[in-house]
Amino acid sequence: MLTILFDGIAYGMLLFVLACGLSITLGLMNFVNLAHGAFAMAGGYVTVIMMNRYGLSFYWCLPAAFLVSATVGAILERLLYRPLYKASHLDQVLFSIGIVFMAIAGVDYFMGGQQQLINLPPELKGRFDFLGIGIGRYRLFIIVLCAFLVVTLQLALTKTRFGSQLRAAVDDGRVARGLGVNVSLVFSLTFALGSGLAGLGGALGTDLLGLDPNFPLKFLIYFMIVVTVGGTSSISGPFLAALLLGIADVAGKYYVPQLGAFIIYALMVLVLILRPHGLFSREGGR
Amino acid sequence: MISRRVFIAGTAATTALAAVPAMAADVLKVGLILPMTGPFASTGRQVEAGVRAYMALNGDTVAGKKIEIVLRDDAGTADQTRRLAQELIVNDGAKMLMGFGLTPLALAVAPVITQAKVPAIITSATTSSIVKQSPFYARTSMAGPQSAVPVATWAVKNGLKRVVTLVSDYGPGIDIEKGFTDQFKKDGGQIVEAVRVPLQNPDFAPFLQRVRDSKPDAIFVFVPSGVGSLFMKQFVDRGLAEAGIKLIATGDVTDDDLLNAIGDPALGVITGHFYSASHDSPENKAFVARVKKAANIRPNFMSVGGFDAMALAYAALKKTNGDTDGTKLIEAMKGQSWVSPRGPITIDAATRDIIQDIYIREVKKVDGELYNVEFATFPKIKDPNAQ
Amino acid sequence: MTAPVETQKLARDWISRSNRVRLWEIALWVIAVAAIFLLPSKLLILTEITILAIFALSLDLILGYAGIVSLGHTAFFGLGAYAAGILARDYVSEPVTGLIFAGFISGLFGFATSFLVLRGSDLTRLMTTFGVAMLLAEVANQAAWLTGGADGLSGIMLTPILGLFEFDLFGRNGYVYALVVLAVLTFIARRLVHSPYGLSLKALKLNPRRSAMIGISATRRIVAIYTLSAVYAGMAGALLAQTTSFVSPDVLAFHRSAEVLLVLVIGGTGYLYGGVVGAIIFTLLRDWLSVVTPQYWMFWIGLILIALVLIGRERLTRWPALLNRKATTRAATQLAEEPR
Amino acid sequence: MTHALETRNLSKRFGSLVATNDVSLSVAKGARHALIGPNGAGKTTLINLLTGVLTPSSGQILLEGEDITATPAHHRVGRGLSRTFQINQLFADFTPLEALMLAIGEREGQGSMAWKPLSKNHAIIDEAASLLDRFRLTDALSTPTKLLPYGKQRLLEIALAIAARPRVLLLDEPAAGVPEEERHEVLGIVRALPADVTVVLIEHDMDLVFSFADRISVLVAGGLFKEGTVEEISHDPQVKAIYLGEDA
Repeated sequence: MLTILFDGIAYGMLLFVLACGLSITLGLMNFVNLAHGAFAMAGGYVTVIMMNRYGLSFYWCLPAAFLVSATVGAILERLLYRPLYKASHLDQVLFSIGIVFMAIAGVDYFMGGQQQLINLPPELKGRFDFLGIGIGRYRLFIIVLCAFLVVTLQLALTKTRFGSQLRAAVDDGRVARGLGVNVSLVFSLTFALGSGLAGLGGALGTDLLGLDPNFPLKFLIYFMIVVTVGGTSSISGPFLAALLLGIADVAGKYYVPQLGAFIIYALMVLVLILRPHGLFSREGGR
Repeated sequence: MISRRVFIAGTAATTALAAVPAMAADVLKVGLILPMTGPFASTGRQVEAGVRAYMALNGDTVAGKKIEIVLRDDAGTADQTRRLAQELIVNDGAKMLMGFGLTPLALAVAPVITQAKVPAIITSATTSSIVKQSPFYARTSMAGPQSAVPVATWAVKNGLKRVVTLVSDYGPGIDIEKGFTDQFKKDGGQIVEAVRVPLQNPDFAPFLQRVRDSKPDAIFVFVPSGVGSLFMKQFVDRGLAEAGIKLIATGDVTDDDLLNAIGDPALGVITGHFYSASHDSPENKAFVARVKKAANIRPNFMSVGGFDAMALAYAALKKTNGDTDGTKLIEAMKGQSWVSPRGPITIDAATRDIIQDIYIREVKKVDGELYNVEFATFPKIKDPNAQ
Repeated sequence: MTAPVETQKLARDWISRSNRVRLWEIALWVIAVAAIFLLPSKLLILTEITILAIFALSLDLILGYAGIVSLGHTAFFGLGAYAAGILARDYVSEPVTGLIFAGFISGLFGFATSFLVLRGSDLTRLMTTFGVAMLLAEVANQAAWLTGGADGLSGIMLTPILGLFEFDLFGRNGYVYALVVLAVLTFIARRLVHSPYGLSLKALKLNPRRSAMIGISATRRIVAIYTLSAVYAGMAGALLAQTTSFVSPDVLAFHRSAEVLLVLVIGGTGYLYGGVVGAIIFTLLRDWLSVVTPQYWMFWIGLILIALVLIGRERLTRWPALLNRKATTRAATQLAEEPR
Repeated sequence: MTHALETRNLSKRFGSLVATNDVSLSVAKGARHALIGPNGAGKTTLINLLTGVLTPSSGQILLEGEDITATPAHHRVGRGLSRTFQINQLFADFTPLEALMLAIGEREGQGSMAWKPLSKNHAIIDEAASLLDRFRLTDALSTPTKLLPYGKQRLLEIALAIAARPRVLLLDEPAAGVPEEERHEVLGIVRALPADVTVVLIEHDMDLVFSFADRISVLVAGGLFKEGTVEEISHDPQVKAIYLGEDA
């Protein structure tokens, strides 16, 4: 029972790291980026290549995944995304689906279509019992790492100058611009940060979620749930949504395996009907 | 999964134009429909390699007919499979069809071949009910829970009395769950719990936790091969082996194609299946060598399905003496027996389904590579669901 | 207050001209019919195009005319396919009955879910439609006793259409059947969009604020068109189920929703034939690409999508406007920004 | 006597910001009533409350004596309340003819007729034609709105409001942004509105206000500051100080 809770938290944390970038781009730039999963996939494949081809340590792969995805994100933002901030949502959807298609086919071309497997370092394998709770070492690692990330993010958003600029830009871009904030730079950095986090999530998730070229689509629904349920106006909203989703998903599979995914979708539609702006968003949010 | 439904209708156009004069008596076209792209692309590659290997080893001419393979990709989408089958028959004049990577793909084609009276050989899909859908179906892969039944018998004999089953929730999975459960109970075993997981499921953790909490002697698993490797990892990670729970499975989990990628965690896993690349016979050695050379992959059970489909096609043509009439061909296929790379097999004259030996294997390291090493044989297993 | 007769005449003329059947429309139908005789070996792929065109037409009704973005339109397509399939398997095997039944069931579902797209932003609409489609896919997967689950619905045996025309192996009757359905549905849609109701839909899309200020009640109009769109999509699904006598769970998969969106966008929204044009271009393009780069055609489709968006959909899909005399002026220059 | 339009203690708050503060306003039937005030005085917010674009935080709105506070925007149109927008709210792709046919059709309750082609609707076409003539839009009949010069767009904006045959018409700065050479056309139309239509005018152009209105209300900081005849307001020193002086 507590083991399930533990697993659910680990899963939820992972989902949060994967999805929070999406939530930021959506809230900040009002951009529906369905290609978010492609950045996560990039991180995953960076890990696979580094570990399996060059035999590098898993721990080095994580920052590398972050950096590569962030760089790719920053470049794409400058070149392709920027002209579309003002475009209609339909255009954004089409555009990001296009990116997803290209990413899938491209990865398929270079890496092949099969499941990618990595071997975690031995100290992260296996599990131990703690007060009767079975704790997977790798899951514990994920929880600790993600918790650290969440705290850092929260602090960065509330305490740093960049954070306050970001929040100002989210609240009202025009006003922020008027106050001398370089909104365009904030956008770029944020997009890169979001993509990087997704890449990190992808790297962390390779072992847990599996990795193949269809990754961006397979997990799109989960990302979108996190964002729509959590709202886009804060970090804590998506975080709670991700945790809830993770726990609900794991518990659902444990207790009613037959209904599996059904519960998740039904919950999402229900939330959207009752609270179109997300479960945790402030009243009258975007 | 997205629309990777590649269908090579453009090729269809060119070949269709060329086909009209080429319908000369000495060429016989065999339509091969496989998922060459999409999540099931590895199935397609394996089957194709098997088919090509047979032709490379046995020549491309039989009973005065030059065999020409027309390969089409359905990307695993049923309406594409159906359309391609119809086009192959109508436009290309194919006299035989082969392939069908998944159950729905095979089911979608049944009405077409019945209407057109063209025999079709199933190289991959395993659900029991498929061959009943059309009198023109024959099968060289596996019939329903064939591979699971001997595992049940073996398990009880080796003291694994309390077992949890975990299968993917789709046709073959349900077939296998039933086949295993029936036999296992008959032999005096007890099914503690039966878990079905969604076909495309990323996270086995909760299911495995559920298994762990019910403390069985062993867990019996059937999941498709790609997912199987992911399953293996999580099985080890969750410490089920340490908790004294043995893993027994059908051969899909320790697919020859992926076994080395799974790595050492797979060592010692006991599976039952109809084919192992390490099967010790001259037929198999030639087959494995040929596929490795031509396609640079280790052949797996899909590949041998393709190989034997060609073998069956050749045998039927020999028997009809080159007559390509569909009804005669399917008649000729009934009751055929030969020694395949997997061992001796027979096409059941009554059901047109395959009768074959099932081997119990253990994953071992041979010359630095992992192999399913066969150590027990259950001869002449029929589809238990067909009886 | 009476206007001078000239203005009246001018207005009447202009309205009937904008409503007139155009030459390229006629040409399109002539070609479609001629294909039965000219391309006997391509009838199966033509049937596929026709079905895709109906599906895209149904999306055009809500996207092109009412401005509702949907990422889950395949919910209705799949529902229609299953409805027709199950009816044919268990009860009535006559296709036209199945077609109408499927339209009815899908329409019912469309009516019920239309209330979900009334409120909220584009994003909420995208997510609710997406969610509804996923939910339905999950139901189809779980309810194996009814739908065949992941194995698909098989054992559909159809009797001849109206008891007269049997589905032949060459797909000829299947194509004619699909084409007739497309023609009827296009006719109805055409009539609709040139009615006061159609005008009010376009108004709602162009400017919902002003629409409210001339007294248009958005709710009813949107519910009605969404329901009709669902009926259309359901019929397209039914056609697929009937011409292939099989329903795979794939009919509810996300890629179908994305695909139909893509088809419509390629063909252009808001003039009814976008679906037909898009279906032809898309299918041929996909065929061609899959020959050139068998495994990786998706890459090029993605590239085309991106190019389409970056260059501007409107600019690329304005060709039908150029065919209309009405809009040649529009294409000339874009003086004013959209007043929003 | 019932007023054409009346508000009772109408207030609208956005968070801590009070955009409309306890406004009680009466407009007599057939009146030419102007609403003036400095920028940010809440004039447009008041119009939005009256027409149902916004929901008031408190207070009542009465149209010809009937409470319409909770009536949805599109139903208020049916009851005879129509408006123009400060920034054009037009249908970019429609021609003026289509836009007017739409408005007339909706007024006649034909908007949900899905089977009768527009071209068969001669009564509506003819009425639209006469409106086009009246608003000097005949030449622009078949030009998509977004290609029309701004002055023409402004005329169409007013024509659309008139097409609903309102008994009360709210004009939100009808001449705003219209180039000088097209201005007289717009003003001419406004002055020529039928006498039985009650008109509430928001305007910065004092010449227009003084020549057009018979009563003037001055809004300051969301509240009603002063109300009176043209004579009274134009000579009120406070109004001059607050508003006219600032604007001059």
